[in-house]
Order: sequence, then structure tokens, then C-alpha cells
Amino acid sequence: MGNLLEVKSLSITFEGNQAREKVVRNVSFSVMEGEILGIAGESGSGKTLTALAIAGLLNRHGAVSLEGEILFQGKNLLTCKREELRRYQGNDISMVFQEPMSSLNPVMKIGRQIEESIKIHGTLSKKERKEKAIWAMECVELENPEKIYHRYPHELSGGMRQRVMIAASLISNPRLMIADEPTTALDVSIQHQILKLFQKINRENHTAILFISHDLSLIYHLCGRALVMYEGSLIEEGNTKEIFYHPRHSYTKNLIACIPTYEKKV
Amino acid sequence: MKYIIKKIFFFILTLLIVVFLTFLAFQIIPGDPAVSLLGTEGTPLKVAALREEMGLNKPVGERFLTWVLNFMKGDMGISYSYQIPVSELITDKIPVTFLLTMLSFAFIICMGIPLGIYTSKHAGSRLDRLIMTVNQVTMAIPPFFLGIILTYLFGLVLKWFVPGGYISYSDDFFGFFTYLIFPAIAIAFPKSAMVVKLFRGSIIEEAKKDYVRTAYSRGNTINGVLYGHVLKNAILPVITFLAVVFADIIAGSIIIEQVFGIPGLGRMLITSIQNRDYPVVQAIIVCIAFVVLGSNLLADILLKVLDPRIKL
Amino acid sequence: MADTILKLENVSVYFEKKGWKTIRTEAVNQVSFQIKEGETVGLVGESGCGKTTLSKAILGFVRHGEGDIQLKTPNPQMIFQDPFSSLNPSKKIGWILEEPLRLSGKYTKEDRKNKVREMLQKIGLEQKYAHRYPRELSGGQRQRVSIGIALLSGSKFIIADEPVSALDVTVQAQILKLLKEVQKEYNMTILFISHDLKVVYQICDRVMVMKNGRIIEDKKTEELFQNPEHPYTKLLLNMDTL
Amino acid sequence: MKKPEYHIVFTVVLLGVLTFLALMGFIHTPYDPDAMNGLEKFAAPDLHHIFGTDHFGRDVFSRVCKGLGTTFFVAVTTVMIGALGGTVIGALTGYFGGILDEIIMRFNDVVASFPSVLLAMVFISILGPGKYNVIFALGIIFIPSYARMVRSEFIKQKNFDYVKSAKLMKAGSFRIMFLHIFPNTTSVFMSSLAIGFNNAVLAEAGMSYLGIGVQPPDASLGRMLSESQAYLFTAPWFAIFPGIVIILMILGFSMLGDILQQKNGGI
Repeated sequence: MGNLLEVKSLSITFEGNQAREKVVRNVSFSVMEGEILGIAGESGSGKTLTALAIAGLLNRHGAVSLEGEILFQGKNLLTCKREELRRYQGNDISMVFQEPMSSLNPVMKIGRQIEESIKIHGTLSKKERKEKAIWAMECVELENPEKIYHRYPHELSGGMRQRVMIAASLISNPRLMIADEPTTALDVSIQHQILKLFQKINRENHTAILFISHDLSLIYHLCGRALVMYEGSLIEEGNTKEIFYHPRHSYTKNLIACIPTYEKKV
Repeated sequence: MKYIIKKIFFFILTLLIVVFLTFLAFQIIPGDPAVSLLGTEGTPLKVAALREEMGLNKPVGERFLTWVLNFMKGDMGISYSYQIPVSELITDKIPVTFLLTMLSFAFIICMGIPLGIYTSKHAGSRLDRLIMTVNQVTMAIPPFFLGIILTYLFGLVLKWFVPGGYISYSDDFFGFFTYLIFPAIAIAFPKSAMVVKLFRGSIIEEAKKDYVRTAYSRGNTINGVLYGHVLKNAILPVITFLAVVFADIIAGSIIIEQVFGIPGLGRMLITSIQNRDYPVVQAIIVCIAFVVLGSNLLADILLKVLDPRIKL
Repeated sequence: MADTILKLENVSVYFEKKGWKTIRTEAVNQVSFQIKEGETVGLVGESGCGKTTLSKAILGFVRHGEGDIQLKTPNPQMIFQDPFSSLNPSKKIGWILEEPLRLSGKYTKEDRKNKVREMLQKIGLEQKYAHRYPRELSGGQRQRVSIGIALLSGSKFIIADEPVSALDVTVQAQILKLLKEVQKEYNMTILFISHDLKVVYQICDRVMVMKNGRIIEDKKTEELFQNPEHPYTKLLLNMDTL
Repeated sequence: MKKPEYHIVFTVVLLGVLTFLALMGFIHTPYDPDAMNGLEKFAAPDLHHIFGTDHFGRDVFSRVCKGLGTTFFVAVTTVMIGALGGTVIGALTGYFGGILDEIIMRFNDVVASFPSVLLAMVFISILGPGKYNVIFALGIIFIPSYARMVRSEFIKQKNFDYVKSAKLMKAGSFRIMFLHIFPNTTSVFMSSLAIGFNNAVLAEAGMSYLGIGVQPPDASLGRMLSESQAYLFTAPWFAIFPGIVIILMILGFSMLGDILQQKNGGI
């Protein structure tokens, strides 16, 4: 299997009026076709910014400067034209965000939001798009897709909204799906179902998933390979089990020690 | 549907409260309407007869009911100063004020909405800063002063129109229409500046939200995000504001009619207030209340259509 | 045998939605339990199961429909989930910590200042934080202040409603440690509400599992984790292994 | 957005100058604002009369100062009545809620849906014109908008956990309302004071312009504008200077309102 995505010494800097703050430093890694790669880290570690940079969602702010290379199928997303980047967004690379409520447009029907990316990138008719949207909703195990198609986000539960987000991002059959803390806002039992869903999508559609979470145990269960980020730097990379049982960096050790488990007490 | 019925119910209820309050307000005024109506020739005997005739001897509740029922039939009482039915006085004034209000509202929409979109899209650019500075000053201009300036500039210096040379709509509708343009601008300009500011701020606020990021992640263009996602959300507070603006336009038109010498409802109201011609004042207030509350009702319904989250 | 500090008997809480027809939903349904002095009891359940409503009913923030709540301690305190709204944003930390002392009316100004100083030390914050506003503190630091408020108001009973779920894991561990220390030192009684069984496991002596407004399991911690009875508890326990 | 510093400096200087002029109107003006001078009718602005003179030969600058003073006085007292009444009503109804809240708010809706000038006119038609009647009418009319604003802030704030925390400390309702909650509403409150001030200025000027507001001998900017209109062609300065002063006043306070809103601390 080849590399789908290659990030080479990526740095992200916030340009304030006076101060410059480097929030991601020199991060390099790659995502292979069809794998699930996890990025772990606490708030402020730069994991979300890295994800946004890959999805091309950072360069529209003037206050952020990006250095390095992000190669998607060999194409550098950081230097290509906006138009070219746009052709990848939602088509080959799709995103699932943390807060399904605020990440969905509150005044737009679910159906239209799910099929938006194929409307932008494809040439399908309205009817075909709807068929595809229904298919995607079935994929993510939403019941009554015909009904939900005409609903608005606030009428759904948190778990259903996240399924909608995932349906919207898998409808175009992307090569890479970036999921940024997709289960943090959800209840444990629903978390569980959503994770299974990601596994299924990965298996059936052969979609590579970049799974970002603060929860190391989730990454342990879901991902084959993982990265650990701390204060903007990549401090650990490798096989998930390897990281879990033989962490090299002291921060990783501390992080693992802090995970509440049934074995130890405060 | 239930929402709309509820809103209409409240509209009627509020209107009734307003009508009752105005009625009550004019009941507690010192002075006897019969005396003021008769003026200097009011002998006690005549006054008593007139009181009987006007039904002033009956209790307040009964008088209110008769008044409301008569009002709905189009009988708004008799003007003290002109001695003719109020309805006759008002009917030919209504179209004047109505057109002035509508024209002003149209100006506000046509100036406020596009400028709001333009400035928010180019927020921070030189032109945006220029527009917003001018905007800030424009907001501060009282409509009647703008009216005076327009009269001076376009009426007296440039002679584009004749100040005070009002043309009745029954004589020459086109002339009437053109005469209303400057008054409408005087009302609309400061208000549209407010709309620009509010709309621009609302768009910029909305553009920071998470769903906008989602829209970009699907490959939308900037315009696609703006017109497909942001505007529908950003317009919501503007609609609420426009309902308020509508009420303000009516208030503005009262003054502007005075500035440009337009014989509309506003001018009638002022003269009636000065002459203490209460039946006329009362009738005009109720008419305005109807329009203002009606515009609020329309805004509520429009909001409900645009925003599925609204529940009562 | 320690005294019972909180006793609930068949407590139900209803939510009423007024409209043309009043719709009544049960948030808490026939709940009974006791908490003894010095106990740390966990209340576990998913969002919407009624655990927060129950805690509000205990503190009197919502009225309960039926049943009896006996709270045998004068000033219960609460540590809230969202550390960003639980401290008054317009007051400095020093003022916030001083407020329960001021309200008790027992102390002179100097006493109060001293007590606040001691408390800052106890909860692991430097003295300079007394002059900061809540917005200048991190989530973990704010939760420390919340614990400080509870202690300064002389409370013997704390309801901690998801006190660590908004925090990073490393900070979580610190706050749990502080809570445990404080509990031991003052012989506090704590009702610890959480959706996270693992966190509850670490700090509680006893765990109650709540579902759809009912308490479905109530056991000593070790026992619950070794042989859960109710299928829902089993499900929750199995969540962590995919 | 412009650099905020210039914004603030400009606003402070502008309001400072206006306050100075208004104070001059109360204490000492270069000419007696009411002294007529038949020889100096419609004098164009020069070194003696920097804003020129009017149709009675009165010094426009002195009259503007005095009118500014009147307008300031009317606006400040009006806002005070409105804000004070509104805060008490809004705080009580917002914090306690209940049936009284429903009734008062429905009444508020009625009043607030009307243009304030219009309502003031109704009052004036009953009370008769004059400075104090204008203050009374506008003050009463402004109460609902403040009550509504304070109420919605209180409803928002009372659901925050810090209020529950204060209740658990057994703080009394009034302590919670005015010591705990009220400081958190100040940024919204202050900026609405500025907006209210502007509405008062506009309403007073408009009513005086229509002749149903402040009455002579009190000078008023609105009244000056209405007097000036007949002589617009011969003496445009007579209209322009009072008008510009009104604009500057409203501009200053609306910018002050924006600044206060931006300085929003709060949650």
C-alpha cells in the first residue's frame, strides 16, 4: 500500500499584531491508503490545527501562516491554487467535526447538507443525488432516511447528528476522511456505535481515516498506527500497541498513566 | 401553523390593549369634550344636551365598546376643529403616508442589504473602512435635519424640486411620486446605515461559526458559502430589526412630512395635537398601531418560515 | 456506624410542559437511597438519565413531585461540570472565595483574608491568583477554586456534577486527587455524578447506576465492577473494549 | 475595523468638547443667547459670531451652547428615569419570573412596539408641551426597553452555575441580584445607556422641531432647526450648525456605545 497523504515538516504560526506564536512545529507523518491513523494529544497540542491544515481549512485566515508540505496523492495542497484545492475538499478529502450541532447549518434541511458535496463536485440530477443521500444515510445506519432527509438538525439527537455528519462526508466516497474528536460530545454507548461505524466505513469503502482524539484508549481500540502530539510537536509515532505498552517519551508515559482504568485508584 | 395562529391571536390581543389604552388615556384628560367642541358658545344647557348626544354619560366600558364597534364600521367620531367625520379627514391622507413609508422602506432594503453584504465580504479593506466610517456618521444624522439639508441642496441650490411644492396624487401621480423621493431618502438614509452595520456584523459573526467550516470542507467556494449558508442565518436578526425600523419610519414620516410640507397623516396628527383635536389623534394612533403591530406580525411569520428552530 | 447524611425515599421529579395540554414527563422516577457520612458515592448514567435533575432536586433547585428528601447537613455545596460558568466572571478569585465567609457573618475582615490565603494554599493555587479574574484561570484551576468555595462554606456534603469531564486527562487526575485528599481530611461526604465509569471507579466507595430516571443498580464499587447484574451496567462496562 | 485606539481617542475628545460646550450653555456664553439685535440679523459666520446670527440677530453659537445644555439635560434625566425604572422592573421580573412577569412583559411588548416619538406625542397631547413634560413622557416611555434588556440579561445570567453557587452559600435574593448578577450585565447596560441617550436626543430634537417639545424661552436645537427652515436660503448657517452639533452628539454617543460593547467582559 502506498502513501495517500504525506505531511512534511508542517509548521503553523499565528501572526498576531505583535506576537507570532508557533502552534505546530515541524510535524511530519504520512497516511497510507486504507489505514486508520490516530492522532492523540490534549487541548492545545495542535492536533486539530494539523487536521484543519490538511483539509485546507486554515489558509483562508490571513492571520495564519503555514510552512512545509502537505502532499495528497503527490499534489502539494499548500501551494496549489484555491480552485484545485477546492476540487479535493469534500470530494477526496472529507471531514467530520467534533460538535455535530454547531457544525451543521441550523436552517438547512439534513438532506441538502448530506448531498452538498456531490452537488458541488458531481453532475448528478436532483433525484440521483437524493438516492445517493438515502444510500449514505443507510450506510451510517440512520433509521427512516426518507423522513430524516426533510428534517432540520435541531430535530435530531446528538448521535443522529453525528451520523448525519458522517453520511455527508462519506457520500462522495472520499479517499481520506478526517475525523476530529468525532465522539467527544456523545454518550459512551453512542460513542461505541460511532466508532464501529468508522471501522465499517474503513473496511467496506477502503477509506483511509485520520482519527483525532484526546482519548488514548479510543485510539488504542480503533487505530493501527498512532501519533502523539504535545505542545505543537510530534513526540511519538508508531504502532498503537507499541506506543501503549512501550511509550518512549515521558509525556506519553504520563498521559497513559493518567488514563482512568479499572486497575488503579487515586 | 399553530405558531401563526398564536401570533395572530396575540396581534389582535395587543391591538385591543393598545386601542383600550389610547381610549383610556384620552378619557382621563382634564376638560370636557363637549365643552371643547362647543367652544365659546357653550352654555350649560347646550353642553348637557351634547353630552347626552355623544353618550358621555354612559360608563367607560360601554363607551369603549361602542367606540370600538363604530370604529370597525368606519365611524371614527367627529373632529372637534373641523366638525366633519374623522374618517373623511383621514382617508385621503392615508395613501400619502403609505406611499412615503413604502418608498422609504424600499430605499432602506435596496441600500442596506447589498452594502451589508459587500462590506462584510471585504471586511477590513480600505473601501470597507471608508464605507463604515461614512456609515457611522450617516447613522447619526437626524432624518429631519437631513431633510432640511436636502431641501437646501437639491431644492434651493440645485433646484431639482420645489420645496413645499407638493403635488397631490389625484392631480399628477408621477409628480407626486417624484416629490416623495427626497423625503423618502431623508427617512431612509440613516436607517439604511443602521441596517448596513447590523447586517455586516451579523454576517461576520455567522462566518465564524462551525457550520461555515463544514461548508468549506465540502468544497464550497467563498460565494457558495456566503449565499448558500451564511446569508440565510445572518438575515434573521436583520428581519427583527426591520420590523422595528418600520415603526421608526412611520415616526420619521410624521416629522418629515412637516419638513417637506406633505399633507399626510403625520401632519394631520401634529395639527390635531396642537389643537387638542382628540378624536383625530385617537384615530391616527390606532391606524399607526395597526400598521406597526402588523409589521411585527409579518416579521414573526417571516422568521418562522426562515428559521425552523423557532418555537413558541 | 456513621450517621446517614442524605436519605431519599421514593423521590420522583416531573417536568411539566405547559401548553394547551400540560405534558408531564418523569425525569426521576421513584428513587430511594441513603448516603452515610464520609461516604463517596458515584451516580453513573448517560445524558438525559436524570442524574443532574436528581442532584438539583436534592439541593432544592427543582421541586420534586413525590417522595421525601432528607438532607441532614446545613450547607450542601456543589461543584459544577462547566468550570467556565460556575465562577462569577465579574469578581476576582479572592472575592469569590471570601463570599461564603462574609455571608456567615462570623469573621472579621482580617480573619477572612487569612482563611482565603490558607485555602488557596490548600487547593494548590499561588497567592497571586486571589487577584485574578476567573477568565484568567484554566479549567483545572477553576475547579480547584470551586472545591475551595465548598470547603470555606464549611460544607460537609458536596455534590460533584461531572467535575472533571470538561478537563484534559492529566488535569483530571490532579483534580480527582485533590478531591480525594479533601474528602479524607475533612471526612466529607461526596455524591459524585459522572458518565464515566472509570473515573467513578477511581474515587467512589459505592456506585449507583441510573437509567431512564431509575436507579437500577446500587453496590459497593468492587462488587459492581466484578459482577454487574443489570444488563445495562454490563453494557456500560463493556463499552471500553470494542 | 479601524485601530481601536484612534476610535476611543476620537470619541473621548468629541464627547469632551460637546460636554464643554453644554457646560458653557449653563454657565457663560459669549453673548446672551436671547439678546436680539436688529442690526445684526442674518450675519454670516465671522470672528464675532462664529456660527453667525439668526433672524432676530441672536448669536447662533451662544444659542447652540444653550440648546445643547437643554438637550443634554433632557437626555440625561430621561435616560436616568428610564434606566432606573427599567432596571428595577427588569431585575425583579427576570429573576423571579412568574405570572407578574408575564403581565408586565405583555404590557411592555405593547409599549415597546411603538416608536418612542409617537408615544411621547400622545403623552404631550395630554400633558401639553414643555421641557419637564418631555422629560416625564420620554422617561416613562424608555422604561420598557430597559426593563426588557435587563430582564433578558437576568434570565440569561440566573441560569449560570455561579448563581446556583451563590444560592447554596445562602446569599439573599437581593444580594444575588444586585451584587452577584448586576455587575455582569454592566457592559450590555452601559452600551444601552448610550443608545438610550441617542434616542432621547433624537426624540427631543424631533419633538421640539415639531413645536411640541421644549418651549421658549428654553433654547433647543430642534426648535432652532424649525425656525431656521424659513430662512434656509438666506442664512443656511442658522440651520447647519445646530444640525451638525446634533449629529456630533449622536455620533459620539453611538461610538461610545460601540466601545462599551466591545469591552464586553462577561461570560
